[in-house]
Formats: sequence, structure tokens, C-alpha cells
Amino acid sequence: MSDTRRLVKGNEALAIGAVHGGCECFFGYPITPQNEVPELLSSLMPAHGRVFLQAESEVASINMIYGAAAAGKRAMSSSSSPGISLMMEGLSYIAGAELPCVLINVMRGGPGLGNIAASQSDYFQATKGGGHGDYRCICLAPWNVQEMYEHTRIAFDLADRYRVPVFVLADAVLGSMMEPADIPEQPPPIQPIEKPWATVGLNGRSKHNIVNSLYLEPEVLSDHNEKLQVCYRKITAQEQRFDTRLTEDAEYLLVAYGISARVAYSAAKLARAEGIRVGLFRPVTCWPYPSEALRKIMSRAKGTLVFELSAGQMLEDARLAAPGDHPVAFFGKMGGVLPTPAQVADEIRKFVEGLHG
Amino acid sequence: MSDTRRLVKGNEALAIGAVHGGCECFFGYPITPQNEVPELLSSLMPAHGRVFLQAESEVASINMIYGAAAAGKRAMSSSSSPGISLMMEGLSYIAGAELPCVLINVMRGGPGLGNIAASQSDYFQATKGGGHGDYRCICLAPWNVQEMYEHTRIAFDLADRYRVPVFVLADAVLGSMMEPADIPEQPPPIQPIEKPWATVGLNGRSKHNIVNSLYLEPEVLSDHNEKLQVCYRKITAQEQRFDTRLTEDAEYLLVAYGISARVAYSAAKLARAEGIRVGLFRPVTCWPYPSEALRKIMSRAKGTLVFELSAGQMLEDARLAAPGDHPVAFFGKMGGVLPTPAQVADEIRKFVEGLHG
Amino acid sequence: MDLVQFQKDRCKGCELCVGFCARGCLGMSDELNAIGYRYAKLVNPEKCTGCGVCADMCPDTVIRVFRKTKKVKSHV
Amino acid sequence: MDLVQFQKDRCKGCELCVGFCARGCLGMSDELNAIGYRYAKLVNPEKCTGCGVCADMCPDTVIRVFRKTKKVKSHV
Amino acid sequence: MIEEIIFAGFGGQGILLGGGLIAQAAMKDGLWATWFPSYGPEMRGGTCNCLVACSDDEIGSPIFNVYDTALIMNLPSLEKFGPMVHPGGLLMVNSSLIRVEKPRSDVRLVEVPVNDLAREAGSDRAANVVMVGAFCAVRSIVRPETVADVLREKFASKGPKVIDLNLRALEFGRRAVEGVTV
Amino acid sequence: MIEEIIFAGFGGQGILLGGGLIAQAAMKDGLWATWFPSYGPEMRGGTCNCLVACSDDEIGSPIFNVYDTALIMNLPSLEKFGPMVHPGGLLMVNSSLIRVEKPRSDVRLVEVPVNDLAREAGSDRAANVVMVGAFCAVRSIVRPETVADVLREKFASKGPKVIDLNLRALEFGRRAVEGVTV
Amino acid sequence: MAETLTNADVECVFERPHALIDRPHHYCPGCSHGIYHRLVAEMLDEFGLTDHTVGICPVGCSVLAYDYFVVDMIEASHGRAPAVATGVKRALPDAFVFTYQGDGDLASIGMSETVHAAARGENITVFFVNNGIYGMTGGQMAPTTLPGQKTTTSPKGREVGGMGHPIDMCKLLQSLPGVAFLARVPLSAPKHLKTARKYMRKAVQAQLEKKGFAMVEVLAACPVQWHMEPMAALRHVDENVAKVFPPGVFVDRVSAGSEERPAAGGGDGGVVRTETERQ
Amino acid sequence: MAETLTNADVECVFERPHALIDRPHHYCPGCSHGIYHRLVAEMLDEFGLTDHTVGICPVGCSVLAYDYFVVDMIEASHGRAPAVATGVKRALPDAFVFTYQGDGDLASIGMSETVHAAARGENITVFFVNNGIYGMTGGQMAPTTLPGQKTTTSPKGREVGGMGHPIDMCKLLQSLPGVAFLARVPLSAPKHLKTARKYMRKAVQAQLEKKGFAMVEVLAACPVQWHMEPMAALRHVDENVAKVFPPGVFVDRVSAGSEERPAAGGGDGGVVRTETERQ
Ligand SMILES: Cc1ncc(C[n+]2csc(CCOP(=O)(O)OP(=O)(O)O)c2C)c(N)n1
Ligand SMILES: Cc1ncc(C[n+]2csc(CCOP(=O)(O)OP(=O)(O)O)c2C)c(N)n1
Ligand code: SF4
Ligand code: SF4
Ligand code: SF4
Ligand code: SF4
Ligand code: SF4
Ligand code: SF4
Ligand SMILES: [Mg+2]
Ligand SMILES: [Mg+2]
Repeated sequence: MSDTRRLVKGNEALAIGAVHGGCECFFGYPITPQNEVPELLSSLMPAHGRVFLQAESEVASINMIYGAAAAGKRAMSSSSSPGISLMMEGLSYIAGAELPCVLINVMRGGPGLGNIAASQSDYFQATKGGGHGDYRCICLAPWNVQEMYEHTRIAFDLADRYRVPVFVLADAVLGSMMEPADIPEQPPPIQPIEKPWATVGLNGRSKHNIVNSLYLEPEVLSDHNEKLQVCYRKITAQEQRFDTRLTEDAEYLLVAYGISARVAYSAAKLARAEGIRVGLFRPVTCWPYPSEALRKIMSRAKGTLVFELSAGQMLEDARLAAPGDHPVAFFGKMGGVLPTPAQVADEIRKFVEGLHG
Repeated sequence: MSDTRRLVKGNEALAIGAVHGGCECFFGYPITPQNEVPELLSSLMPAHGRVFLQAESEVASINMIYGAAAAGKRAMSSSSSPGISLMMEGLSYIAGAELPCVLINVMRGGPGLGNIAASQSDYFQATKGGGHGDYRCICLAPWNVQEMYEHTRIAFDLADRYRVPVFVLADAVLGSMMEPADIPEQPPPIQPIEKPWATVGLNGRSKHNIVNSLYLEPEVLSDHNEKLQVCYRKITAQEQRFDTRLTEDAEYLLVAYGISARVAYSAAKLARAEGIRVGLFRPVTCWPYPSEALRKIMSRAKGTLVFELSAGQMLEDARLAAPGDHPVAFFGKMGGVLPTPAQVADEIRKFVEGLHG
Repeated sequence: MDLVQFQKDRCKGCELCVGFCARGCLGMSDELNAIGYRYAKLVNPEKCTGCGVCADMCPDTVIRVFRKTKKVKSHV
Repeated sequence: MDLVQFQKDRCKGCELCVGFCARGCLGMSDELNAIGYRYAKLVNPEKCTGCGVCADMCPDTVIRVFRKTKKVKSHV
Repeated sequence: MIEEIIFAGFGGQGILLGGGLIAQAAMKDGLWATWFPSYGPEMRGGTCNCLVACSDDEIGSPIFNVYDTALIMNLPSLEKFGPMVHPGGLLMVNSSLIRVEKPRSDVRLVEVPVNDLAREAGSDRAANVVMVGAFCAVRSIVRPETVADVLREKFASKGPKVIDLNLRALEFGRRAVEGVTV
Repeated sequence: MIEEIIFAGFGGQGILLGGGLIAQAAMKDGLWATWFPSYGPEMRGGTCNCLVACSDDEIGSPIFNVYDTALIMNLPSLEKFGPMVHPGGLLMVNSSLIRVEKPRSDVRLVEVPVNDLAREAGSDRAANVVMVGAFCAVRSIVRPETVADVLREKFASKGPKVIDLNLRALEFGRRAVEGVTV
Repeated sequence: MAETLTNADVECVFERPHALIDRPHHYCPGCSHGIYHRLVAEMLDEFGLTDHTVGICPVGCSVLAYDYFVVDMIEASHGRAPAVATGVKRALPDAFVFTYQGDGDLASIGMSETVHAAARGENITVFFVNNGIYGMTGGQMAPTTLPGQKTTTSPKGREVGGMGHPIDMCKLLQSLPGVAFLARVPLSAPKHLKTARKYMRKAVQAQLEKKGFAMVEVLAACPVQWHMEPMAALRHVDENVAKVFPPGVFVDRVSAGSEERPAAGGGDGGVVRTETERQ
Repeated sequence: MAETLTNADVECVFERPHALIDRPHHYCPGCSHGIYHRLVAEMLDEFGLTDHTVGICPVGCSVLAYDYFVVDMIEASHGRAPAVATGVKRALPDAFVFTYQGDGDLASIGMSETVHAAARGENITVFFVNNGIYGMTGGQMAPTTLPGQKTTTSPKGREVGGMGHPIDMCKLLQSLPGVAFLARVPLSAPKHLKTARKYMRKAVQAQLEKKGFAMVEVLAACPVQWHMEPMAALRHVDENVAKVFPPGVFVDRVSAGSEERPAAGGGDGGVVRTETERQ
């Protein structure tokens, strides 16, 4: 194991990931369970000569990001469920104006004020568009502290490469837990991406740049949308990420992401100890959803159980990926309850029995 | 035809529907293409001794609704895509607190500022939850001015019955067009629903009422969520609405809602004139999606073409409803472009040829 | 009965009552109460004027204050 | 050349220039221009002082104003 | 039967109202009807048109880009919408403002000096009603009497003078195309 | 091998830090480790605990509600978490504050007067470290020397006095359970 | 020498107001929220309002305030209490509607709702708790944090150049004609509590008289996030906070005399006879 | 008697500033937006700012302003221009950053962003167009609509009891220490344009000197939604609007003398010599 391992909180790893990813501007508003992110960044960012500003609200945060991203900077905000909901208009503008940015959602229990425990009930919002219009955000779902760091770091590259907003979709457990993570002192160098479209002042350029999402003529807006869709199709082709465990000989499949996938992984081991050959498929990108890979693995299995901390959201993407009549069942927990591996193993058993009963 | 028919704009019919539905409080902020709604209500509501208030923003509007609904009143707001996005946090709170209310979205082109032409690209937002957490809103999708009136009127009953927010999902064309609609001078009487939970002051009651969505303990929030899900399952069982045309002998199916369904209906007739036996399935509720009915009709057909003014949103629900390997294709237009029936008929032809080619 | 009464197990030991009693009637316990705090108590009852200041400054409404009725006072 | 020049087809006929010219130099056409408006024009050029007020009040920056150079003035 | 009409001109010519008259009359005559407005991005001025469909059957899309009839009030509209009339369709133009340079041979062209007739009837602003009158006479989709009824209702509050002016304009329009065969 | 531990008491007892020591040492010893904190709704006071897992394999859920080991610092925590120790598991209680009334027969009970020992070592506040020292000695999951290293690093900035105090506390904990067999 | 007294020999001069539910608060030791809660409850008692009041509590440390008042209560989303209150008041013009809001809530995220409710002259009463910090979320900088004050998001102290000066809400709202009553008072000593009650009566009266928007801002202590002992925290309020936020009445359009306790019989119970009344 | 003059005999005393792109505006006849656009462009020319300026335009009638200025432009969502400007200015501290906002935008939905940018002393320049109405959406009531004024959502006239008094943004922001310059002027007559230029220079200078937030509010006419002829609309501004919104300087922390035209050479072109300069 590497020398650079540190025992670190998920939220802190994430904040360091932002710095290492070249985040130049952070704007955010406090909300539990992600407060370590702005708290740490309020020291780190100025120390690196970068911008940290506590905004007056999430609405302001997302619009400050809009401005900083328009100005060509790597910009980010971090929040949790209710705060993210307030950003939906701004996010749609960012997507519409083809601006890159990174948004962290350390999900908590909902709806409404809910509570501050771990949940995954903002999947729809992040992947299908909680704002208006046909837009998409790349959505990375870390499952450990290492990925809290990594995903945040690479999110900036992805955002710049495709000029889209990138979500890191974490949760209260991942944010608050500590575990060893391999975080270098010196981050890998960043390949800067040219941004000739940025509104930075003419500086001798002859044509002014305009950052905008208004296209009054339907045909023109249609073309603009088509351009966005082309980009989304490219991302779909190139960026589907997933992880599998114990799937080589799996007769049954568990599909889970983020913190759920950890519980599912433990559960799969328990089930295997009982002789049930179950494997874990973990979407690493929630959008683009790794449908092709999942379908392939599903087609070798007898059935799939989707496990989420929600009423069944990622479930729909799994169902859409499923071939023909492949059975896809669901086990979910809401409200911040994280079931034990044993409970999930129970559900696997029941599912398998149901399939054969 | 009835005597009470009037040539009326969709938005105006909708405003009258609100009054006839017993709307007691309207809070809204101007936005095109729905301005006739607040404009008309600014006269009608006071004339009926009811509350009309232009709020300072959509964020304020939705929270004023939250207050008025908590106070037991039939409350409503109306907006269009960007404005609706701003309401996502508040909407999640309303859903979480089990408050009834009515929200109108006269959809326009997005993402971002987009334009003010007709679009259907807020389907995901309305049906899957643009806000955080596992909540659902009943979502009615009118396709003519008559339904602009009817849906808005009955939305209040549905909201009160289930204590959920109800969306009326219209679009710029339905809002701005005129056509004859049967709107009585005197609305049918309203069956008031008891609201013993409302925060109206104790008035002698011994226990205070609390309107809230905070449940600190995960198990308690989980129970609360389960209660919501029970309600959503009940709605799913009882409130799926749809409409069919030319489906009895249909070999192929067009699925479309709202304004698209009208174009689709014309297109179906054109296709039939060419000998293609196509029928129209129109979801009237987008949530709950009329999956069972659609699946039944699909299972008698050779293939389905979904047509929407989006990049393919309702498409997912149609796919989820589709039996086994039933082919589901898609034709969409974005940016406020409404294709002609002939264009849609073309797509039907291509689709049919593709199926058999 | 004490003229200044405490709901001992609700006291959070903030010591505001102690600090604001101009007559030094109050002090803190050495033991912890049920919720884990050292609690306030009347240590010099005889000095108490029943002014109510301690109760007024108590954030947790732990204190009730009584005064002798006129009758009793004149009688004493 | 006119000392007050109009981009005729950009004029929206708001008449602000006419209203603000204290010397009554300007008036409106009877015909419509390319964008459908009656347009402003110089009707009393001899009264014009080149003060620039008309141009300043024109919301559409339709007007350019010139003045004779000193040389020309003295020469005249 | 379905008749898909565009009524087009510039803002201020009463385009939306004119189209509304036809739709309203169609409704009164027991037809299905739709009306859809469209304007440019300008708040004032600029182009303006509305689409009206009348049918004896439920109407699908209220929006169409090829027309059975085009009622054209100014030149830019002729240029934009003239070519979009169905072969065999009807093109009615405001000959007070427009000279049709190259008439299409495959559509029925009817020229009506609607501004002149409106002025004659009492006000330039009634040009839209003249056009409606002419349209009713050329194509028997809605009955002129029904349009007259609609005008009477619409302007009831404005008093008999306004009503008379409009009825006169309607009649002038009708008469202007007398003998024109459909 | 996986060891799932709860460290529980009330706010102010250094619970989170104590659990962190174990996790940190586990990491240094080449194990996988997770640490997860949990507190009541109160800002101050109230209960406080953390879950620590150490394993020679990748760790699944960092949250569990049955424990291999429970390190219990106060009575409410004993009542709440005592029953949740696996049969055959380890229950270590702070006997300075707690008397175990009805010991479970199916778990290993180890009583350590951590507050007394901490005071002896120099400060009441080092009770958490005493508990960690005792735990290391009873269960050889993490090595006490590694914990000592961690303490040295952690308090490096606080100077040798603080370090010594903590090392003493660690040692007192270890010694308190000398001879106790696992 | 302790006498033996019985219930009959004494009268109660201070006890919990009826409108304050008899249950422990979740607030930290020495937190001013507890005091302000009690004062609010006293007003509800004094004016006999408990039967037709709707209270709105915010997100913030007082998020659970709905558990503490006997009246009907609504939990509002962060910052939006004035909008929610507007909805309630328009729906129920005869109800007494109050909000209870923190400084992050009212002055940061809720700025727009606050200013607009004030500008509209919305007939609501706002009890504003300015403790200069985000208590609930762990001590981040608030719009009201003092210059130089260290918080978890201003680790080197608030630097007004980049983070702005503290926002004085009373001064800000003062110019709006919709405001009927506006005042600020520290909750740091018994004499100030007396003043607070006066102001609060005015703020209640403003609504009862339909005069418009009323707000009482209290300078409150958050000992925990300030990392101070409760007594020291109150001293800090007096010595430092009140310098930056000068107490006083900023707007008063309410009838004279209404700062007095309402005539007996107005109250529906609760023995709350403090210094003010007894002297 | 018309003389025959050639180019050589004349000098241009008024023409389009270089910073204003030579294309027709979409504004209605007589709309004040056109005038304010030109004045903004003049400032960019005068101060030689076109090469390093980022402008932010709002949703409102001036939504297409990005098509009219030669500088880099960002279209902001409704009301959020000050937040967007904050993002830009923090990212590019050396750029000149301005917003151009309507009254609905700045004073209604954008209230929070406006107040907070001002409170933070954000180094941005705000050009505020107060025409007392929502122009773009068809004439609804704005926060600045005059008492009694009829709009499409106040069909019987604004009734201040229920709809509130007009909001005076200059008065509201006046108390904030982050504000460096704040002034209001009607755009209703040549002499006022002169004053407007003075104020605007100060507002530019404030940013260049890093003094903080600067705003110039102009009282503008919206002839179309007011249903008035342009001339009558400007008269209405003078006679009625300016009564409710008194013009003047509200805050001035900018160096003296900066209301003058910057020294020659500052400007990068554009002949804009109006009365002010020529007298
Ligand atoms: C939309 C949203 N953003 C952020 C939060 C997180 N949050 C909860 S309370 C709070 C601020 C609390 O500060 P204040 O209003 O001053 O109240 P206090 O706790 O100090 O009494 C914040 C930021 C939230 N719940 N919702
Ligand atoms: C979130 C959102 N709400 C509402 C609108 C609709 N809208 C566009 S501009 C505008 C107000 C315009 O008024 P103002 O800011 O005064 O500018 P003006 O048009 O008068 O110049 C409104 C309400 C919108 N685009 N976005
Ligand atoms: S009532 Fe007054 S004198 Fe008595 S203990 Fe309390 S503060 Fe002291
Ligand atoms: S003020 Fe109240 S809580 Fe604080 S020590 Fe005194 S009695 Fe206890
Ligand atoms: S320059 Fe002056 S005098 Fe000449 S036309 Fe213009 S306003 Fe009149
Ligand atoms: S001010 Fe300008 S737009 Fe208006 S009439 Fe004069 S030249 Fe034309
Ligand atoms: S954190 Fe501060 S405001 Fe919150 S309860 Fe504790 S002391 Fe009170
Ligand atoms: S509507 Fe008013 S503000 Fe908008 S362009 Fe027209 S006149 Fe100007
Ligand atoms: Mg606070
Ligand atoms: Mg305006």
C-alpha cells in the first residue's frame, strides 16, 4: 500500500480533490452534511491563491459559478439536497450556455427538510434533469473516500472537455466517514483546455464573445439543442463507467451505486457464503448510465436485484437496460436508513427464492 | 354543441378553471407564455373575494403557496419552465409536508432562457421529481383548451383528496391558442374536504397542528416516506388517465401527450389515408403514467412510435411500459419547433418500413 | 419550601442564573444531573429577594420564583 | 451636406428629437420608412445650432450632428 | 372539411382580431375552430400573424405552415407566406398596399384594396374587417351574417357608431369580391 | 478478518478521537479501516459514538448495528449498545462511571476504570486513550506501538508534555488488562 | 435561617408561560434561543393569542421551535418564513402570524423574502435572532458576523474587504414605508429583557392594528459556536456586538402606549410577572 | 438658405460611440433603454474599457443587450446578474464588470443578489433601468410601479395597502457600507443626460478604484406598457415618477473630480462630444 495514504474524511478528500482538480473558484452556502467541504476550502483556496466565497444562498452560488465558468475558470459549488434543488434554474442555464462546472451533492434524506442522514433520493434530479429543458450532467457516484477525491478531481477535466456540468453524487455517510485514501501531496499536472469562447474581455480579440442560452427562433434553439444532444451522445459513447465484483460466475446480479454498493458488496459475500452465486454491478457514472455493460452482464444472469437508498430511481435505468424479460426486482430504504449487509443478503435470498418459487 | 361554448385562450380557460376549481389563493410571478393567467386572475380573484398576490419571485410564490396550503386553502401558482425550476426546493417541501396545491407549467423551450415557444422538455422535472427526495406530483397534461379548463378545475380536488401537489403541464401553444371550450357560467359545486391537519390557529382544538417535513430520526423519516409511497401507490392504482383514438384495429401505435398528441392525431389520420393502420395513445396523466393500459394496447400492436417535443423523456415511461421486446421508437422536436402532421406521418412511415425492412 | 425552585434535571449548567443573581444566592452543584450537567441551586436562600432575575435569564425556564404573600410577610 | 443626418430606415418615429429640438428644426415625414414608421427629418436646417440635443435624446442613435469647423465659420 | 388560414401583416393592422372574427364565427356556425397568434421578438411593430383553422371535425394541430387560404395585409407577409399557399389554394392580398409582381399561376389570387375600402367605410383601422368580409364572400366557410353577429357582440359596449362602421367595412369587403368565383 | 467496533459515550469524552486512533493505527498497520461518527440532534451534550471497522480485506458498509467489540464510556451507551454485541464478542466498559448490573454471559466483559487511570496518568480527558490502550492489549487488532506512533504524530505540535501524558494513558490502559485473556 | 413556608404563604412571581410547552429544549447551555422563546410565549399569553396564532419557524437551530409553542406551527424552508407567513396571513387575515428566524435565515438566504414582506407592509410579526453565526450548521460565517470574527468559513477572521461588512437589517429595512415597527435589543441582561418585552408588545400590536410589517431583532449569544462560556458570551454581546449593531427603535408607527402590558383579561393565563410589571 | 458644405468643412459633434454595435435595437419607439445603452457605451469608450470589459445583461427587455455592445457579454438568468458579476469579478479582478438590469430584475426577483452584492462591496458597476413596469412580459406591476398605476396585474391601479409601496432601491441600499457610489437620475431631458454621465463616470471610477459596489439608477420611460406617447412618457417621468423616486446622489465614496471626463487618451475612440463636454 502506498505511502501517501491518509485517514481522511470523505468531505475533506473531496475538498482536496477539488484543489487537485484545478478548481479556481469555489462558491457555496453551508449545509449539513457537507460543511467540511467549504470549511476546508475556506483555508485551502486562498492558500493556493484561488477564490473562495461564501455566497448568500444556493441560488447565488450557482449563478456565481455561471459567471466564473463563463470567465473561463474551473468553478465549483458543493451542497446537499435542498440546496441543490435551489440551483435547478441556474444549472439549466449553465447547461444551456455550454459552460463547464462541478457540482457536489452530498445527498441527505428528503423530501423537504427531511434529515441529514445518507440517502440516494436525488438520483432522478441529477441524472434526468431537475431543471427545465433537455440537458444532461455527467454524474459520478463515488463509493469510497478514495473516489470522493478522485471523482472530484477528474470532474473538472470532464466538465472542461465536454463543456457540461458534472455532478459528484455522494451521500451523508461517504461525506462523514473516514478511511484511508491515497492522496498525493502534489497533484498530477493539469492539462489546461483552451477556452476561446470564454468572456474574459476582448484583449485584442476582434469579435466579442457571448455566453448565452437564449435563442428566440425555434429553429435556432432546435439546432442548439441538437448540438447539445450530439455532445450528450458523445459522452454516452465515451464515458460510461462501472465496476463489477464477483460477476464472472454470477447467476444473480445486484445493482447498486455509491454507499449502497458497499453494503451490497458485503451482502453479496454473505449470500455467496450461503451458496447463492451473486455478483455486484456498480454504476460509477449514473449518467451516462452504463447500460450496455449492464445489459451484457444481465443477459448472462437469471435475475437482477436493484438496491438503492430511495423509492426506486436508478431502478428505472436498470430496467431500461434490461434485455427482454430479464426480471429486475427492487429493494430500497428511505429516510436515511442504511440497511445492514445481512438485511440486503436476506433480500437477495428472497429474490432468488421468488424467481424459482 | 353546447350553449356555453366560448372561444377562449388556453391560458384564460385555465384561469377560469382555477376559479371554478375553488382556488382561494393565487401567488405568482410573471413569465411568458402564461401571463394571461395572472393577468386574468388579478381581476377574477378579488372579484370573488379571493386572494391574488403577485409575488416577488417564483421562490417566494411557492413558499406563499406552502403557507396558504398549510392554512387549509386551495392554493395555486402558475409559471413557465425557468420559473418552475426555481420552485423545486419549495415543491419538495410541499410534497414532504403532504400539502395539496396546484402548479401550472406552461412549458417553453429550454434549457436555460431558451425561448417562449412550445416545448415538452420539462416532463422529467414534473414526473420524476425535479426537487430532492422521493416525492411525486400528479401530473395532468391537457391537449386542448377544454382540458386547460377541466384539468385545472379538477386539479384542486385531486390535490385535496391525496394531499399532494398537482401539476398541469401545458405548453406555449395550448396557452396562447384559442378554440371553443364548454365553460359554464356557474361552476359545478365543490365538495369541500375536511382538513383537520391545517394550521389555522387552535380555535379551541387541544393539540396544536404542525406542518413539517423534518424527521430527524432515520427510522421516522423512513416511516414518513413509506406513508408517502403508500399514497403514491394508491394514486397509481386509481388515477391513471389516458385517451385513445383509432386504436381498435391499430397495428402501430403513436404515443403522445398534450399538444403533440394533436399533431399526432392529425398525422395518424394522414397515415391511415396511406393505408398504415396507426392509432393514438394519449397519456392524460403523465404521472401516474397509464402504463397498464399502454402495455395492453402495445401487446396487440407491432410497434410503437413515441412523439414528443423533447429529446425523449416520456419515451422512457413508454419503454418501461412496453412488454418484452415490443419495439419502441422515438421522434422528437426541440427548441419550440412543432412539426406538421405531415412530418410526423413521414416518421410513422419510416418507422413502419424500418420494422419490416 | 424554597422560594426559588429548580427543575434540576432540566438545568444545563450554563450558570447564567448564578451570574445574574446580584445577591449571590445561587451556586452550582458538584454532581451531574440526569442529563450530565452540573446544576444550579439555591445556596443562600436567606438573601433572596424574589426579584426573579435568575428565572428571567434562564434560557431553559428551569426556575420558578415565589414570594411570600403580603399577609405572610406582615405576619413574619 | 446636412448638418443633422438621419439613418432614415432606423428611425422609429418616436418624435423625441422633434420634441426636444428647442429651435424647431425637425419634423416628421408623411411616408413610412422601410420598417414601417414615419421618420424624423430636418425641416428647418437654417435654424440648427448643432447643439446635439436631438441626437442625444434619440433612443436609437439614428442621428449624427455636425458643426462647421471654426475655419469655415469664420470664413462664412 | 378543414380550412387552414393564415392572416398576416404587421402589428397594428388588427391581424389577431381579424383572425379571431373568423374563428368566432366558425364556432357560432357549429364548426370546430382554432386560432393561434404569432409575433416577432419586437414588442411593438414588426410582423404579426395568426393561424385559423375551421373544420367540421375535431382539429389536430393548430399550427401549420402550408395554407388553404392566406389573407395578406402587407408586402413582407406576401413574400414570406405567399409561396406557402397550397396549389389550388386562395391568396387574398391587400391591394391598397401591395402590388403582386409575379402572381403564382397555381393559386387563386384575389386582390382587395382593403385600406381604401376601410377608409371609405369610415376608418383605416377597419381594414382587417374588410378583408374578413371579402374572405367570407369568396370562400363560404363562415357566413358573413355570423361575422356580423360577432361584430355586434364584440363592439356592443362601444356603441352603435363603432358597430355600424365595422358592419359597413364587412359589407364593403363582401361587395368588393362580388362575382369573384371560388 | 474484520473487526467491527463501536466506541460510545457522551459528547466531551473524546469518543470520536478515540475511534480515530484505532482506525489510524489500523491503517498504519496495513489494514483497511473505516470510521463513522454519529451524534444526537443536540449541538452540545447528548450521546456520541463512532463506528470503526478494521479488516485485512476491502470493507463494505462502514455502518453496522451489531458489534464485535463495544468500547463503552457511559451508562446510557451500555444500555443502548451492550445488547448489540455479537455473542462471543467483546464488551469493554468504563468502570469508573459504570457498574454492570447484569453482565451478559455470552460476551467477554472487561471492566477498566478509565477515568481513574486517566486522572492518574495526568488528566481526566485522556480517558479515551486509556480505553484504546486497554482495547489494543485485549484484542490484537492494532499494535499499541502503532497507536503510540499515531499519538506522537497527532500531538507533535502540542509538545512533549501532551504526548507523554497520552502515551502514559495508553500504557495504563494496556497494563490495566494485563493477563486478561482474549 | 430557612422558614418553613407552605403553598398558601407564597405567590408565584415567575413561572413558565402557558404558551411555552413544558418540555426540554434541544438548545445548548446558555443559548439565547431559549430566552427569546420564552419571551415570545409570554406575548402570546399576554395578548391572549394562543387560540388563533400560526407560528412559522425556520431552518436553523430553532428548527424544532414547532415543538415548543402550544400554537399551530409551520416549519418553513431556509429563509422563506416571510413568504410562508405571507401565504398564511393572506389566507387567514384574522390569525396572528409570526415568524421566528435566525440571522443566516433572515439576512442571508432569506434577504429577498424579508425585504419584500417588509416592503409590502405584510401584516406579520418577525422575531429575529441575530447571533452573528450559523449555529445549526456548525459555526460558519453569517451576514451579521463581526469584522475580524473567526468562524469555520472565515478561519482568519471576517475580512470586510472580501467578505463584506456585517449587514444591519434594521438600518436596511428602515426606509421602507411598509414597516410599522422595527427595533433591536440585546438579550444580555435583565434590563434588556424588559426593553425586549416593550418592543415585542409593539410588534404584536402593529399586527393587531394592521399597521404593517413589524420586527424585533435581538442580539443573541451562541456560546457554543463562539467558543465562549455563556456568561462571557453575553458580555461579548454587550461589549462588542451591540457596538456594531446599535440597539434602539428604528421605526415606530404603532399607537402610543402599546408597549405596555395589555389590560388584564387579555391574557389567557400563565403567571409571568417579571420586574417590569412588578415595579 | 442651405449652404453647400463638404466633409472638410464640418466636424462631427455627435455620433454613435464605438462600443455600441452599429445595428438596430429591438426596443420600442421612444424606449429609454436605447438612450441608456448609448450612455453605457460612451463610458466604455471614454474610459478605454472595451478591451477588458465583461458585461452582464438580464432577462427583461434588454435581454438582447449582448448584441449591442462590442464587449464580451453574458446573459444572466432573471435577477441574478449581480451574482454572475460577482463570479466574473472574483475570477477576473482586473476586468471591468458591469451589469445592466431592469427594475423587475434588480428589485423584485433579484433583490437578494442586489443587496448582498452591495453589502459585500462587490467591485462591480450596476446600471439600473427603473421604468416602473415589467416591459418584456407585457406590462405587469413592478416593485417600482407608482401608487395607483394601472398595470396588467394591478388592473385597478396599485393599491399600496395590499401590494405595497414602490421600493426605492437607492434609499434601501444607502445604509450599506459596501456601497461606493449610488445615484439616481431621470433620463427625461438633455440636462439630465448630462447628470447621468457624471454619475456614470463616478460609478465606473468606483470600480476602477476598487472602492466597492456602484449603481446608477435611471428613471426610464416604457411608452408602450404605459400606453403613452414617448414625449408624454418622458414628461410623466419628470412630473410623477421623479416625485416618488427623488433623483440625486445617495452615496459617494469615490475620489473627487472623477465625474469629469477622463483625460484624453483614456478613450479608445468614438466621437461622443455632447453638450457637457462642449460647454
Ligand atoms: C436551502 C438550504 N440551505 C442551507 C441549509 C442549511 N442550513 C440550515 S440552518 C442554516 C443557517 C442557520 O443559521 P441561522 O439562521 O443564523 O440560525 P442559527 O442556527 O444561528 O440560530 C443553514 C445554512 C438548509 N437547511 N437549506
Ligand atoms: C425565473 C424567471 N421568472 C420570470 C421570467 C419572466 N420575465 C422576463 S423579463 C421579466 C421582467 C422584466 O421587467 P424588468 O426587469 O423591469 O425589465 P424591463 O423589461 O421592464 O426592461 C420577467 C418577469 C423569467 N424570464 N425568468
Ligand atoms: S430571585 Fe433574585 S435574589 Fe432570588 S435567587 Fe433569583 S436572582 Fe437571586
Ligand atoms: S440559568 Fe437555568 S440552565 Fe442555566 S444554570 Fe441556571 S438554572 Fe441551569
Ligand atoms: S442639433 Fe440642436 S438645433 Fe440642431 S436639430 Fe438637433 S436639437 Fe435642433
Ligand atoms: S428620436 Fe430618433 S427614432 Fe425618434 S423620431 Fe427622432 S430620429 Fe427617429
Ligand atoms: S449552536 Fe449556538 S444558536 Fe445553536 S443551540 Fe447552540 S448555542 Fe444556540
Ligand atoms: S416594452 Fe417598454 S421597456 Fe420594453 S422595449 Fe418597449 S418601451 Fe422599452
Ligand atoms: Mg444565527
Ligand atoms: Mg422594468
